[in-house]
Amino acid sequence: MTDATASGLPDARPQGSSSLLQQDALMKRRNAAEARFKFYGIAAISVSLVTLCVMLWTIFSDGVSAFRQASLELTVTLDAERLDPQGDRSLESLSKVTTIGYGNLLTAALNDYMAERNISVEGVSPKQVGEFISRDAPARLRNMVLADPELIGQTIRFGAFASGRIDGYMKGRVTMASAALDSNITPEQLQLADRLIEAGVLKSAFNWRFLTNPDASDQRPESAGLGIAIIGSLYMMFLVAIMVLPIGVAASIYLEEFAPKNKWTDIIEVNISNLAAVPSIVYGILGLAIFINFAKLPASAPIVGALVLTLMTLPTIIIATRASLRAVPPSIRDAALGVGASKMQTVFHHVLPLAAPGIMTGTILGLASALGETAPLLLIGMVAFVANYPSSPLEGGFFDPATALPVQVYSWASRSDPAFIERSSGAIIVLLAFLLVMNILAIVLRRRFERRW
Amino acid sequence: AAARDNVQVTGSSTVLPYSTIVAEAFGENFDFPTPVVEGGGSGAGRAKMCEGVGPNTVDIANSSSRITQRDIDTCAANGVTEIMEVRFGYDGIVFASDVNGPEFNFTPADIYNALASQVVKDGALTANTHAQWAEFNPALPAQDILVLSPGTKHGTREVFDERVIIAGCKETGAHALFLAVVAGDDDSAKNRAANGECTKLRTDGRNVDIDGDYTETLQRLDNDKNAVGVFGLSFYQNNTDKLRVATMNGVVPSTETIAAGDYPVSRPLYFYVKTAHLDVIPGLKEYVEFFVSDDMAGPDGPLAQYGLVSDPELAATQAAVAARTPMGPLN
Amino acid sequence: MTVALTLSLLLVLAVAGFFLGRQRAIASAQGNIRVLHSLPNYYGWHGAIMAAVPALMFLALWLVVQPMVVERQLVSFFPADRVESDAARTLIMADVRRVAMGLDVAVARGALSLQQAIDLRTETASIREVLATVGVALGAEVTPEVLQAAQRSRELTATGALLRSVLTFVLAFAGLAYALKVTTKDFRARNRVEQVMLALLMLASTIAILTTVGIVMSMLTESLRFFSMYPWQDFFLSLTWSPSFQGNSQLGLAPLLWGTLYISFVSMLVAVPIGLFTAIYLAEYAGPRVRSVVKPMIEIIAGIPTVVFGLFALVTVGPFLRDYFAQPLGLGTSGSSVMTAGIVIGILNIPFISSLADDIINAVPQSMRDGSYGLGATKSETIRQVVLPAALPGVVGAILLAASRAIGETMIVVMGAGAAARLDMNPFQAMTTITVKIVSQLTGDTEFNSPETLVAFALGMTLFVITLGLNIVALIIVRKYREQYE
Amino acid sequence: MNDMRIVERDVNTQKAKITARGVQVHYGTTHALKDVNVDILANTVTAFIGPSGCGKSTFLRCLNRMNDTVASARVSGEILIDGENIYDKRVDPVQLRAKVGMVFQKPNPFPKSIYDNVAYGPKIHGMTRNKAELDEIVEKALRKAALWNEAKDRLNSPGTGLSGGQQQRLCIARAIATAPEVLLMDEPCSALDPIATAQVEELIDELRASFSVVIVTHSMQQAARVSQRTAFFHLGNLVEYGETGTIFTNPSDPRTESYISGRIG
Amino acid sequence: MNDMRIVERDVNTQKAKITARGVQVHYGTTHALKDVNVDILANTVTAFIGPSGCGKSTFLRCLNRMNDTVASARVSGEILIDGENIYDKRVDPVQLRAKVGMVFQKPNPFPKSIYDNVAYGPKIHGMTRNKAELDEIVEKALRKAALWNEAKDRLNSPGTGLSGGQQQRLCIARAIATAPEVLLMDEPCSALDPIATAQVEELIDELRASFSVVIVTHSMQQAARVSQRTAFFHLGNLVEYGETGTIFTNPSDPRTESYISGRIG
Ligand SMILES: Nc1ncnc2c1ncn2[C@@H]1O[C@H](COP(=O)(O)OP(=O)(O)OP(=O)(O)O)[C@@H](O)[C@H]1O
Ligand SMILES: Nc1ncnc2c1ncn2[C@@H]1O[C@H](COP(=O)(O)OP(=O)(O)OP(=O)(O)O)[C@@H](O)[C@H]1O
Ligand SMILES: [Mg+2]
Ligand SMILES: [Mg+2]
Repeated sequence: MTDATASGLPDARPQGSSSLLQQDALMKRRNAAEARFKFYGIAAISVSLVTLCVMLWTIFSDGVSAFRQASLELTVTLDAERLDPQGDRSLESLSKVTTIGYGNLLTAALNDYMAERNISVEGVSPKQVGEFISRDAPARLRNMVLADPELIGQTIRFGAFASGRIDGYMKGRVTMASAALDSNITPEQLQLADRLIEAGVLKSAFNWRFLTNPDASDQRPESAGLGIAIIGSLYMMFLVAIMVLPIGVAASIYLEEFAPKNKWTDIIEVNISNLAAVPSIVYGILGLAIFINFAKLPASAPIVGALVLTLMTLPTIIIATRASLRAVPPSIRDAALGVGASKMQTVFHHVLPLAAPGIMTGTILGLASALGETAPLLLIGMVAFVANYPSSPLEGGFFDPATALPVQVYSWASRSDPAFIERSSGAIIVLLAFLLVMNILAIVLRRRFERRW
Repeated sequence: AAARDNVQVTGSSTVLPYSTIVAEAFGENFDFPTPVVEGGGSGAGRAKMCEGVGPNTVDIANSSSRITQRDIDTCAANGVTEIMEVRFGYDGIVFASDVNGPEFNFTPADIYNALASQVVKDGALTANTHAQWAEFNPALPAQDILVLSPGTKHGTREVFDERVIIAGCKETGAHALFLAVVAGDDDSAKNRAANGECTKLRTDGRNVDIDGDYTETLQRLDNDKNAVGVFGLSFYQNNTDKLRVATMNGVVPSTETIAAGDYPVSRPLYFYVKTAHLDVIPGLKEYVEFFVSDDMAGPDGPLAQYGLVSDPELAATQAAVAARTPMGPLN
Repeated sequence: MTVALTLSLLLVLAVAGFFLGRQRAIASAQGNIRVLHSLPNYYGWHGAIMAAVPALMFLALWLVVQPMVVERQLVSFFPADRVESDAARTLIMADVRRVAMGLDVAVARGALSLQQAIDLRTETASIREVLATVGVALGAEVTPEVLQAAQRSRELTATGALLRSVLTFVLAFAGLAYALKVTTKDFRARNRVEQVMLALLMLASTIAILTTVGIVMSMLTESLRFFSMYPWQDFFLSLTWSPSFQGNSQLGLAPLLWGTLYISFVSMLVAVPIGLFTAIYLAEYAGPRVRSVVKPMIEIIAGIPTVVFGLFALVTVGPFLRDYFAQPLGLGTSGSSVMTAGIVIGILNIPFISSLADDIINAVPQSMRDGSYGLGATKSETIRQVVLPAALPGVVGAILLAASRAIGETMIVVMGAGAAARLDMNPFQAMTTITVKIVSQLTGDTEFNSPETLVAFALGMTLFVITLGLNIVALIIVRKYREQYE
Repeated sequence: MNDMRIVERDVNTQKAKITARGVQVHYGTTHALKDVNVDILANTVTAFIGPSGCGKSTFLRCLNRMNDTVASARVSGEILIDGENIYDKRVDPVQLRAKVGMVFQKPNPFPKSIYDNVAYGPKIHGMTRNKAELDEIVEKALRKAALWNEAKDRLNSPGTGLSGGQQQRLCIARAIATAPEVLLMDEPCSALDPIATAQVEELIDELRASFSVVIVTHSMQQAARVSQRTAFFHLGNLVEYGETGTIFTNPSDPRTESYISGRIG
Repeated sequence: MNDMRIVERDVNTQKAKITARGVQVHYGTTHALKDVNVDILANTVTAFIGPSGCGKSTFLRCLNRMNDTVASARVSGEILIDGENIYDKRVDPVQLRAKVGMVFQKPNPFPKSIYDNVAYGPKIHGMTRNKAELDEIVEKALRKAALWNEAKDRLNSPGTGLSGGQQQRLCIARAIATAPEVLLMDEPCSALDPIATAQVEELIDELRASFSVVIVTHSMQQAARVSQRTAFFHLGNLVEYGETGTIFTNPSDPRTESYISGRIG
């Protein structure tokens, strides 16, 4: 044990040989390496941020226009003869008049207005004038009348959306040149649009209905909205969050703190990392088989979507949670056990709070990817056209058909009318806003549970 | 197990836009809730329909191809014994290129020569080395060959194979040459095998399968101005400002030429209704009738405006729907 | 009594159990909680658990078993030859269930009185019509046997429900009484409660297993069906993938597998260095201000729907790579390529690696860094040689997660890499992955019961097995290099 | 100042508080403790001394079953406290640890406030009925650990913000607060300055009045100052155990002798 | 055994290795070190003593700019090593730390093998040309830290698997391996047993032949044994600094006197 005296010192560095104020060659190299390393870090972050900016820029430049919409301010006479041929004002007879009838009424109103003001463009037929009005306007007018039959016979002011091509003209998407080739609009119609803009009937304004309207068919991009998708996504995120967090944290705690390290837990562990690797579409297959075909839950319902997304995000959250539990120093556990806390108390009083920021991060990341997921919803009927709002959760709204934001992005992106492309980007903006809110939430929560050791 | 109060429709993505247009109008004009319409593919749609009877199964399967015996058998095994077949129109399939590019006048033989992996040269089959359209048909522009054809998942591909590739194969004489070399027990087997040989497309990048939808094809066409893409007629009609359509055998595709049978590349569109649900699901009967009514599927209806080729025999379909005639065995 | 009512009454009992248990414990210690074995609330929880849990478990078991028992009773209504095969029996039973449910609904809606429902006969009324009025779909007209069986089933179910409620409450009260009886100051309430908690935690962790079982089950039968239609040798060994509507499809796995691995590899080549360097910079170099801004911003990337990335690949990255790399290098003219998809997936995965790795790196104790700085190491040397090795297991976990996402990604591959199944080394060629083909075969227009569609399940199973293998390998590696610090 | 006085103190002749019989500990394949037999008396301070790695901490952690938390550790033999085998299956290790408190080698305060650190034990053991009682316990414990003066103004600031020595005293306060019967201390003073050490040593002496104290130390002076009994460990063996005075002045085993005189380690 | 011998050693009269002038340290709002002026001589062991929290570690960490890594720490005043101000902008703290090695209070081996722990410093400083030279350095360093016998058969097993004392000796070996000019030790022996402590103390004495050693310790005996000069800190002030013998036998400041005799802390 007399090592200490057995040998001489390691070769001591020559005394005072080097001044601290001058760097030797090796030091220069090392500092260069340091600078390089730091630069790689900055470069890496820049790559991510630049990509992010490029993508956000594309999304925003394509999508902000979805929040504006051209509309026509019309004066409509609700002609009793046409709307209530029977004259008894009963709902039954009123509802006999279809949207086609109301459409004619609106077309007539616009043509009358033009005739009054002497607005006309050579080569635009009255029917083509009618094409200025969105196809959803007759339905809205009809609903107004059915809700209040008193209106019949009166002359009212009615704001109707302009059709997609006219709206596109005001946003610059449609030009005279493209209209010449376009089978859905003529340059003359655009000239007429110019006249109507001058006259002040055709105006563009912020479009709240983009956020509240339900989806619309291919023929009326102007009235398509995100109302149902937003509700569906909200319902699903709520359900996923309340299911995935407790289950994920509970499973992680068991595996990390209590499970004996044996074959069985190895199997679970491999299983979990494998589940994280399973493509999301497979969860759709699973959801279809278990929740719809076996458990008989309704298709297209947020509850099924949430269950599938829960199963899908669970492994991600378990992995993240376990990593942050593992990062809590063992001395903390010793300390708690040493004062006579049970293992359960140790975990819940000390370990879990310390792991909370990591758990939050993992959960938010998991939820964020669940929020943007389309593929599994494909198989359980949520990639659908749904026009009726789901009811409130208390009335079983989780079981009503709904869609989700990414689904809307996906389905609009594949529609043939180019007007849907801006809607698709607009939907992404809304999705990003959701994400932003979630991230802010995460930051706030993380601050509150900030590590203090 | 509360009873469902809305109609549920699923199936072909080609039929989806038509179906949503009808569903939307139906919701506006009737007191029933708007039907929920899903895409996801004809095969998947029919499979869902065949899962059984009851409120947790769908009512209608849209399909861009006719149902097969195998599906009917699956249905029957699951208790779906009566199905009503409704053919409501045709879908035209067109070739189109960039609007600023040259004009194309194709015959099926041109497409075959451009895309097949083996073509006839000097009376013998050789590997396809054509790089430009003009190489085999001087009437076509001297432009690099690049065709964006529908992916193998798409029903369009079936029509594309049958009406264009195999037709071209026969026109160029390749089919006969294949027949001579393939093995088979009888004539029909041989014929099938030869068809199979015909539909093998080249894999050197001149033919690009698009698994996505037509917007993707359009986007790729925008990236690659030389390309020729395959689209649905309705998609083309909504994007005439970006696309220049090619003629086939000298016929310009339009709802009229297709309805008249002049333009060869088209396919019928169907939906299948579970008759057991007809009186049970509120609005189902009305929806089906509304769909095939002249107001919707007629030649002046909104569907035709959107690009549907109206079925000349629509009246017969309306009658069959009114009578609830279930479909007979496949012929 | 309905299940919901039973449940809410159980809840009331549990609350009562809590307060009674707590009170009794305090009483047994004469108010001096110091002499209690556990904190008073644990006695309360024990009371609540004993009142609710056994009863709930019994209830759940009953709900599962009752239909089976009832079904067995009903078999006697049908001639033996009709219920011989499993398939036939399930079909008939489904019918019976539907009719029974229809009758329930009809009674609930007032379309039939209770007695009418019992007396209903096929001879006197069309059951199909009766039930259609209340919105219950029946495939065909009801046979007398089915109706009788349905009525019998309703009878049995009603008796069962009564018995169920009674027994549930007996059990609940017994549990509560037991809990109160054992509650003395020496009773180890905490241990009991913690056992229950542990059971809950265990249960949560088995969900992962159940999910796997579910996935395998839902894919296995269909996969087997596929292999009965299509020879497995061709699936695994053929080098061509060309499904066709004509029925002469070649469904070889190899090109898809190659594409999957190639694209994932490229994406990891992008994501791992960028993600890791981002994490390192954020954890070690950036000030708290920068970190609190940059980290969430990068996390936004994880939330952008993959469709958007797909478009980005298609519109921006693809043409860029084609015009500036592929064409000048003579490697092809394809805008969609392995590179395009790989790079974009890599970008998508950056936040997964960076965020998790950042947290893990932060958790490495400061003393470890001090030790290194004290020896005259620069920051980067410290990070590379001390911090990263200490954080390795966690970082590997994060990388695995990202790799998983790369393998499972669909939209980006469809738009970025194309749909062509091809075996090629050239990274500027279009290729495709297993996942893409699963989605496209499953959602295509091909007939469902054909090998072209069912192959999706076989692909899914194969992918599942492959990733399982990868994960086992990764686990072994992590085990080997895991080093405990502190 | 306290230097190496070897104090003869009257050793209580009452029955053993802790009796260990044939205790063996393995960590995986390492045989860390070999057949240890020892009687630890009530109202006595027992010191464990021995070279680094000889198994002192290991044995100490057996006494309150902290080794249960080390997966690779296997303990055999029996340890009786008040005649009850603590490795009996019916024994709740949690209850045991409330009875046998512990202070660790490295200070490990919870990342909570100083107050909460000390109050944690009393809270989970239901030792108080109200805040006032708890405040009192906390203050008493902090006073005993000679930390009250430094900490009284910052009871709500985090315990981790203290200096090393302060942290260790906080840990001692935390252990004292649960009023254990036996107090195990693993080198509790290795991070303390002499003044604080003297205070803690004084405290240990005070605690002896009602409890058993077992202390692991590297400082033979400390062992001599505070303990009545000393156990000397070497390579996993309990070499010698007896009255502190005897061990230091008249060791019977040659290994003890060499260690005391600084010849082996 | 080593008891409290106060050894008079010939103090080198050569010029100061380290000169501190007006050093002040703030942690956020805490004023941890107040105007410290001191000359630390070459070839001398200097001990810093003082009660817990008085700023010993803080000042020690100023000497190799380890406080740079604490975000809240602000250092003012100047510290010269060989006449060069180490807080000069041109000074690279990394280069400085290679010259001024450090051993910490809590053992902090890297999560690497024992060999790699020791080889780490030589490797990053490019001290060796080949594996054989590295092996030699590692062996020498481990021998000096009195760890060679225990570690030679498990050089490739992780350093974290050692006992506390072994870990600390590993850390000393690690610091020695880079052959620094000044060696700072923050209570290096607080986790060591007396034998190991004696070995390390011997080593410190050897190191003195070529280097300056600064050691923080709580053990006044240790300070007396190993150091030639002693600095006494109190509440952030350097109260007294001088020859060890003088400080312990004849302190001039009453506070030092009280501390030495155990009256203040
Ligand atoms: N968790 C563990 N896993 C494996 N071996 C261990 C573990 N803990 C301790 N050991 C080994 O057991 C032996 C005894 O260790 P122990 O910590 O009891 O020594 P000690 O006497 O307390 O030493 P020190 O005075 O350095 O604290 C040592 O050889 C050590 O390496
Ligand atoms: N990182 C830090 N942040 C804030 N305050 C600190 C920090 N480190 C030390 N302090 C405070 O600075 C003062 C001096 O601490 P220092 O660690 O230098 O004391 P010490 O003399 O080394 O004590 P000990 O003997 O306990 O190690 C103490 O009051 C301490 O609380
Ligand atoms: Mg120890
Ligand atoms: Mg200190």
